Amino acid sequence: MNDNTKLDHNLKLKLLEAFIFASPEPVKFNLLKQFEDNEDNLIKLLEELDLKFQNFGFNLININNTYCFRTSEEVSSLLNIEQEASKQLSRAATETLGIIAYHQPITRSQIEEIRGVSLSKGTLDILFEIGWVKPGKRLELPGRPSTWVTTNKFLDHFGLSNVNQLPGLDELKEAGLLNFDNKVFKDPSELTNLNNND
Amino acid sequence: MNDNTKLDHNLKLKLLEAFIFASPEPVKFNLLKQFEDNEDNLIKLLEELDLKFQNFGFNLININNTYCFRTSEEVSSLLNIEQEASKQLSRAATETLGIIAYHQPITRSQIEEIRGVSLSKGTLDILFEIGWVKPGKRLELPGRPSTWVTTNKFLDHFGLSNVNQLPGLDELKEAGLLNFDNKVFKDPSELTNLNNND
Amino acid sequence: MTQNFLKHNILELKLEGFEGPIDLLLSLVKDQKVDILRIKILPLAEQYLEFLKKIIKNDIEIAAEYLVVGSILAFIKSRELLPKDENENENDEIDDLSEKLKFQILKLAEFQKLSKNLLLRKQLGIDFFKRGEHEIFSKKIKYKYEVSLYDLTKSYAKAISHEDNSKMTIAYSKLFTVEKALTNLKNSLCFFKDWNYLFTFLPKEIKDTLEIKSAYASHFVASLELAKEGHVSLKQNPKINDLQMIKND
Repeated sequence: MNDNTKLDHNLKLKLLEAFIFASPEPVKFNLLKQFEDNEDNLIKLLEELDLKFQNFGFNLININNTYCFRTSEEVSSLLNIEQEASKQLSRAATETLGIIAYHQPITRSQIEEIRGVSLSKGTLDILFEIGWVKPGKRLELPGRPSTWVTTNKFLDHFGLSNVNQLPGLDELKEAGLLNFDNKVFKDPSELTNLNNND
Repeated sequence: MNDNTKLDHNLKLKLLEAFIFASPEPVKFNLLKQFEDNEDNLIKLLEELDLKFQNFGFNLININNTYCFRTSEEVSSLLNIEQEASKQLSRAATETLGIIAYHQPITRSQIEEIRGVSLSKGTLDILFEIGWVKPGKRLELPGRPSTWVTTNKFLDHFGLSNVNQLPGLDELKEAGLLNFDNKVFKDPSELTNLNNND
Repeated sequence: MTQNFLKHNILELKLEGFEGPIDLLLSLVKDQKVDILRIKILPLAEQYLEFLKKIIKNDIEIAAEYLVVGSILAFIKSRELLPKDENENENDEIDDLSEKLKFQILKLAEFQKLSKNLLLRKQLGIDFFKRGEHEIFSKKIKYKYEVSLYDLTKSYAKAISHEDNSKMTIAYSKLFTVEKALTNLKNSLCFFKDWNYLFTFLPKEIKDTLEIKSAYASHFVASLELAKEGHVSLKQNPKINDLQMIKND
């Protein structure tokens, strides 16, 4: 693929669609540069591809700068397919997933603060195992607590391109519900930190 | 799908292509009748579909009266690139990788000490070959043993921006991943004697 | 370690299907069929305490978190029932506490709704699909190892927990930790406005001699820590020789 500048436009489109189509997981933008190393041109090609499949039974989807084909909304409900059995999430796990999604990055003790109860063993574990959450950056606070964030797999699973697409996020922000200043219970990590300083 | 005669032509095409796209194996002709029960019409639709994808990077293929999409010959010969196929990583290799990630830089004998068994020759080789670990600095110890560290490729694969993002021991414990069934822990009642001596 | 151990023991006591005290409060609010933004804390407190009373009869080892919220509500209730003194700024404090509690209820309600809606979304593999087949089209195949971050951390955890089992560990001792003393003092502070002898804050239920001794020591350290942070002031009367503590505003 050294001579990729010589490949004509249509061939590039074909290579892109074939590569994305055959890949088992969403393909990173960077990996697609092998077909067109000029980023602007590559973006244009992908836009063209998006348009080409617009009215198909499956469409080109962009999830956080990764690309894949997914069946279109129009036909999905009419298809009778069982691809993979989904696990039934417990109430605690469902709430925890929601809190992580809307509040990310968030520490374990902040999750506990919102729910008013400590997270039992296994709750985060399940979400981590499914691959919907992963550890994010550590906070620059004493003890450098680790945070949790959602993954691209989570976005893909729920048909979102990025977390800003989560419904109700703006209302949540406006209502001030994403703040932690207003709390009855102290963040348990504050106590631990105190202790560590001893 | 009872009213399938009412479904318009385009929708039928979309359903067919989406169904073939999403099916885990080539789809039998009979199974496609759910979208069009008149066989002659169904054959016409499939011919149309065949034509539609004729000049794409992937085509509709008919094998023994089953239907599927395959990368087109034109493209697959050009896609002379490496393609990824999944493979399982052995338990020993996964454990070793985890130990290197958490303890880096770490020497081979330190890894063995943690695992309690000696490392077979291939284990580090595999991790090195995948590109997830590389030799780090030599330790200023007798024999100047070489250490192992993780690579950027490792971070990339696991979606981390740095190794500090790996969940800490406390998080592992709290997520239920780390079970300290510590048999060495004494029953608190044994301490009564201690108390009486006070 | 000790704290986690306690935490998980407490968690095993399920309170009739409620996921914690705020969850219980929320369901009481929902029972009242009132607008969640117009929660009246007083009737809510009464219902909560009534509920708690019933539970305590059946199970004396009620989860500590329920009791903490219970005591906050009892405090709010008793203050609201007393005639209001204009000069006291305690009323502000009560309002503040009620507001914070309302905010927590509201926040949990919002997140419960959003989480539920999240799972009602169309989901991959159920409502929409990826390509079903795995196709290998290239002659050059590079193996991609399927290890998730979860696999990695899990096997690491496994590797080191057997490491730990093979080592000697210091025996668990029945000591009252500074951490616990801090929590205890912080929780108690809401209810004590005046100067109080530090050691009146010690939990009454400790029987073990060693534990009592350690509780004295840890409460002393904890009080210094709180004073250092500016939460409390300490004084010592040379005649009585006992430390007294007051909450700073």
